Amino acid sequence: MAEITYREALNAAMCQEMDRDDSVFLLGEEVAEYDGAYKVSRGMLARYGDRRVVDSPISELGFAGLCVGAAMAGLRPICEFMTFNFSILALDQVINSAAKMLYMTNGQVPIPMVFRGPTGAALQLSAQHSQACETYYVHAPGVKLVTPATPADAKGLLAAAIRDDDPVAVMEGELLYNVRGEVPDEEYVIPLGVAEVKRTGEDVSIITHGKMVHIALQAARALEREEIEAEVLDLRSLRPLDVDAILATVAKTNRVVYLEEGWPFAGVGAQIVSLIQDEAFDELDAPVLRVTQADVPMPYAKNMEQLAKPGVKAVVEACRKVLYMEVGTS
Amino acid sequence: MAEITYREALNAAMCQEMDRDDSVFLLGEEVAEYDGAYKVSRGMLARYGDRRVVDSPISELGFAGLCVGAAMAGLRPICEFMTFNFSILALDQVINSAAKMLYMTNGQVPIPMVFRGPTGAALQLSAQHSQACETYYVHAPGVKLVTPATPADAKGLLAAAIRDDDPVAVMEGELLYNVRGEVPDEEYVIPLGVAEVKRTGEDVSIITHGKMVHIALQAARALEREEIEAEVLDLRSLRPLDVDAILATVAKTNRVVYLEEGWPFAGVGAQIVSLIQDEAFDELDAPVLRVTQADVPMPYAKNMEQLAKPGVKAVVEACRKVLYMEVGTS
Amino acid sequence: MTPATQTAVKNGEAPATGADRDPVVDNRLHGFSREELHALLADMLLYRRFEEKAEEAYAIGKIGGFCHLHIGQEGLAAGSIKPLRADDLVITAYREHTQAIAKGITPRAVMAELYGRVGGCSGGRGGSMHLFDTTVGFYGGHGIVGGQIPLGAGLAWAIRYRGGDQVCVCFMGDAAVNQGAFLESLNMSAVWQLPVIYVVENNGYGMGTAFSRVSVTEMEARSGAYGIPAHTVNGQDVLETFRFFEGLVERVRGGAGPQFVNAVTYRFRGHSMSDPVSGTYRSKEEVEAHVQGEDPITILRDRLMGAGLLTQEELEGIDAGARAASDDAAEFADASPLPDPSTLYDHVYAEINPHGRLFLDGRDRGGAGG
Amino acid sequence: MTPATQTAVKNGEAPATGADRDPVVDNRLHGFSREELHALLADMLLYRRFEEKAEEAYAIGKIGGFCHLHIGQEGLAAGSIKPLRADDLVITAYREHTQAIAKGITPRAVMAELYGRVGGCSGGRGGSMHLFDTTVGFYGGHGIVGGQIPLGAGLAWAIRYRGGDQVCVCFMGDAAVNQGAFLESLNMSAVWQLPVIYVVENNGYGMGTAFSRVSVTEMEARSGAYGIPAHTVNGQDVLETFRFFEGLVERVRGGAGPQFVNAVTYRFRGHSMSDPVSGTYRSKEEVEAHVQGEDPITILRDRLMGAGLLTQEELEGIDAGARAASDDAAEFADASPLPDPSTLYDHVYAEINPHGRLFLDGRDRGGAGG
Ligand SMILES: Cc1ncc(C[n+]2csc(CCOP(=O)(O)OP(=O)(O)O)c2C)c(N)n1
Ligand SMILES: Cc1ncc(C[n+]2csc(CCOP(=O)(O)OP(=O)(O)O)c2C)c(N)n1
Ligand SMILES: [Mg+2]
Ligand SMILES: [Mg+2]
Repeated sequence: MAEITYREALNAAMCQEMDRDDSVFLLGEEVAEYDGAYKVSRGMLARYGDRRVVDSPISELGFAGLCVGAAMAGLRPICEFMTFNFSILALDQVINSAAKMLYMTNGQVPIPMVFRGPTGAALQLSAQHSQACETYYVHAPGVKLVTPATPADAKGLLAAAIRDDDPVAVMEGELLYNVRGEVPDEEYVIPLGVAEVKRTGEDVSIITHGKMVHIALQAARALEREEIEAEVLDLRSLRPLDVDAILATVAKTNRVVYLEEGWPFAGVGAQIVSLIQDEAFDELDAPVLRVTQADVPMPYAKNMEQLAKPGVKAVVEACRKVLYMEVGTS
Repeated sequence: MAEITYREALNAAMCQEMDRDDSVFLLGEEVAEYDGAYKVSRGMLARYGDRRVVDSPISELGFAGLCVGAAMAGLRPICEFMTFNFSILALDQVINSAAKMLYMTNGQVPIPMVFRGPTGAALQLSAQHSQACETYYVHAPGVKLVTPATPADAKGLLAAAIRDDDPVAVMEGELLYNVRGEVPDEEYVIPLGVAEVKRTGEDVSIITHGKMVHIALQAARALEREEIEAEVLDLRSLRPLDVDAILATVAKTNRVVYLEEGWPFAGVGAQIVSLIQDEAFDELDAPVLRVTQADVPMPYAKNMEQLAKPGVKAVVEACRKVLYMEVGTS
Repeated sequence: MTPATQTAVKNGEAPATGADRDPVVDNRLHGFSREELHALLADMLLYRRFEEKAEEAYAIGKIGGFCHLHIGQEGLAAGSIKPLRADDLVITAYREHTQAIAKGITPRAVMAELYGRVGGCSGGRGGSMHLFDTTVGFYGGHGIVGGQIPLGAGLAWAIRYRGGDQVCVCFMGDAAVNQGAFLESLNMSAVWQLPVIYVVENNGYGMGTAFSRVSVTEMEARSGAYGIPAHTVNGQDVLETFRFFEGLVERVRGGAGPQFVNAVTYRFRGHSMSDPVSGTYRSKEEVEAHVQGEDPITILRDRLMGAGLLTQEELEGIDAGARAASDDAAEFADASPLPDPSTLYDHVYAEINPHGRLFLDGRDRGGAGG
Repeated sequence: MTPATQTAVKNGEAPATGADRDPVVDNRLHGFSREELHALLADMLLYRRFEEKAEEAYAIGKIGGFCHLHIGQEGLAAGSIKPLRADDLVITAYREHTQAIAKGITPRAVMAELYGRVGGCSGGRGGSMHLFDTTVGFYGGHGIVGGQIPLGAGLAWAIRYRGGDQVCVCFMGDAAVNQGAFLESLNMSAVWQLPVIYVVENNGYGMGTAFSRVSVTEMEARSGAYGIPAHTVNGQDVLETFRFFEGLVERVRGGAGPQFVNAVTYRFRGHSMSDPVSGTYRSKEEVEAHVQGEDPITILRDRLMGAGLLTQEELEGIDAGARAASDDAAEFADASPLPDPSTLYDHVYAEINPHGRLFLDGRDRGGAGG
């Protein structure tokens, strides 16, 4: 177990899988000669050569579709989007080709591939570069979606995604790439569909995914000072979705806040709320509250961006609210 | 008040607005010489000429973007997608240009335009041609979305959408085009954001939108035979969303079923459930249930397609369930 | 190089009739043997009769949804696909019934798919627009105009990646070249020198829109931007088309890189079943002229009869075979069961993960998955 | 045709110095007057100093996010935009600071935007990549590679629709021509003969990828597929570029239809602030050679000095003016307030409907909207 960065963990997962399976290759903008726009694929061109680590033109729809086509023929492409913002251009190939192919072909043509890259906002990248794209990938059946929050999860979930026989979107965080953490050195795979309690607590559950796990943990620490013990459940995988883990934490605390980076309308949290109220209606002592990005495009100015992003304070307030405590005093 | 078809009502709305405002034009595939793939624009080329009624190449991303650009310069384009399925190719221009433009420009560049066409499934068009696209349009702030279910609503909402200074998606239904109904002959505009109770009832509320209104009404008639009075609330507009109307029907019946054509995960219904449990938690006597398309790509075979689509029976069962009645006996 | 199905022409055989043939006629026969010529005629007649049958079945509600007939374009299906090896790959759009048969899917499996039955090549899940059989190298059947173009590049990518010598043929309609996917795919194919032949079935119209209304250039101009050679072939002449593709496929197999073919053809029916044959966007006279003068089947028939290589009796025999195969396909389809409702959720995912819920509609609530 | 800002060259005036000038030098001066030449030099020096100032401000954290400098490419900004009329339209990508200034946004408003302040041309909401001022015909500032191309076609569409005689200039980077939007937009522009000039700022690289690695053809080959004439111009020679655009804009204004310009240039800095100037994808030597030999400012300076039209003292005076304007811009930006937090929800919608809720994050819960 070494302490490495999230970026290195992703790199390790890709190398782990490329070493064991020649049908795995990496294709995307700047992934080869430039070592990746965010240096996630550092050293991979040197290690695997330009047959397997390939720089593409800026043609998101085209190269995503090319990867789907290669997967139709049985290869296992890792299609890197420099960020998922740009993948909106490629959604037709994600939804109409990757997600629907197996079904339309009656099981003849699986699409064993990965779409990966950072999602959501970094710092002051403004409206077009700061979008959390989970909803676009999770709405249509046929694509799986994982959102690693820690270096260990990054390695284990990306490896699992590459091995999975379905298209799996792996949504990372630009602001996570430098985060350090303990990661198993040996072969490491985390099964898809297993959430993780990142912190236990009795009083209230903060359910979340991806980069927001860290905000949730900060909020939990702040609540601790008020002697509120928050449980932080990191879904890790949005499809498959670990419903048992969700229901377990609801049963334990009876009070839930869903935190996500994206917008509210038809966000991931909307689905989780719908699920909880349906399957644990009587367990709830308060409505599930949601903390999301403000329902506005991301502004550039630093103060406005901070205001628009979901932050620790909003999570703390939501937790106090579901606990029917006075809000705004902390 | 004449009885006309939904198709004719849409046509009437476009003509009404094109007559009063030269900056309104219609552009899309087959809209001119062919009178529209579904004949919605019948006669409009003859009436307005090829300056204002324009056949485009099959270039969804490009012509949607061209319309956004024309709107940037102050025109009021009606951009027809032959169906919204194909608009997934254009989503980048919808989300990154149309929805975010006003904000990025600090209010300098409004995008007064309409995206319109049928959404959802017709009959046996299989996976790639049978997708309800609401979630893709409603998730990002900046775009409004209406879903007329009747000829009168089609005329009034499309006219309002054309007049609105923001981008408005008008999602129609291929299976609705031949539906007949009373439509005001005179200038007719329905304000955006006003839901309509399409049937009153005391026992349970079926909330829905678009083409599913008709399924909801059928279900209500079936329930009537069991002496259950269902209220059918047609949202008509998903953004702006008539929250007052939603809360009113919840307060009245305390039991809600949300019916929609699309998939469950991060569907419109998820958001409505989230909203109701948040704002009317204590009004609910049962969890809000959702009826959606089966969480699978649409199959072609007739029997399978029927199974996959949300139907009257499923709605009736859901209503019985929120009433804590035995299910499956009707 | 051997043809993919048993009805197809065998290449590399000497023409059956000898040196006493008229050199002009002979030239127009492109050196095919009598058997080969008969086989190509049989192929095209099968496609024609098959689709006429489908047309009938549609009219009586046995087939639903969209149904796009290839009638008039059969010369191109036979001429471009028959020269392929069984392990070569074909991918195309939604007007693909005859292409599927040409590549080796049985008429039964195609018809059953149109009927939405389990015996269909996509198990009844795909329908007319989504015919698939990877065992014969047929990769669909795609409904989004232009959507198959990057996929075709990807199939070719996989060939190159594995060091194979197959070729991928990627068909599209003339209207599809106005999709951005066309640029992106052709450019990548050129940069990576993929073994792919992009074939435009240029029937002059995308639905009701003449190509000349949505392009100021001719089709041949569209690939040069990416350095991909453009070729034009008369798709109504199956013999010319066959010989052309035979040569081109070998060149690509040998490493010539991506190619672009403008295959000129004409659609004898409406765009789909709801579109009238003529009226709005093309005149009755225009259609008639093509049906009279440019029917690929008539052209081949006349040429063979002119050369004394086909008797009326033989023709009738071949046609009877085509009709019988089509009737048989329809009977098979009709007898094939509807898909089993319990399979609704099959094949959404290839891998059902042991943890977590994949279906969010309540289906695996409490079940194994959730 | 008059230049857009007061610093710009006035056209149509006779060159200031008379017939005694060296014809070779004169030729290379393209008939500009001394005042015009000084003004162009002043423009380019302003762009350079402005961006150097921005670079400094970025280093000390006054500017955040992505910041793409145009340094090295100023000849193109001045040469292509200065010939435009005030009511002509410009739209471009994210490397647009100097283009915005060229079209008439004040350095203050641009710098304040980079600082994220209310005094910015987009109120601090847009930032470096989203500069807008429609009053001077500058339509942004777009961050999705290729995203502005259809928008530019749309601006041109609006001109044609209204029967105006303006021209739209739509800039893009060399890498953007591999986006499908390029095909779709150029094709539509050709079909509808829109008054638009597509200008590729061909600096040879898209981030770390040389154009030759993602294209087998030269840039000039990319527009012929749509019948759009291609032109190449040396963007480092501001005078040649100016005269070229002057002529081209008039032709388009006169109805010549869409045009495609391959403007050859070079980026002297990294792709954005985090990208080193040289190293991975281009050598130190390559960059040095361009900085030494192809700096548009040096080229013009030397030419003017060689022709005796500029003294060292004059140059220093002009440069001092450029520095002063840049310092002033930075001071203005620094003094400009942050956006008022209460405006966070302003300008999401132009029309707040009287009914229904537009914001679903709880914001207008119980308020007027909901
Ligand atoms: C992206 C997209 N836009 C629109 C359609 C609707 N549509 C189906 S076929 C067609 C015309 C295509 O014409 P062409 O490519 O020439 O092929 P042909 O039908 O002539 O074989 C259109 C517009 C679609 N399926 N996909
Ligand atoms: C669709 C999309 N893909 C990727 C990116 C990331 N990106 C920003 S700039 C750039 C390179 C563009 O190069 P070029 O078009 O040559 O313009 P230049 O930066 O050289 O001015 C890339 C890949 C993006 N912004 N949008
Ligand atoms: Mg066609
Ligand atoms: Mg460049």
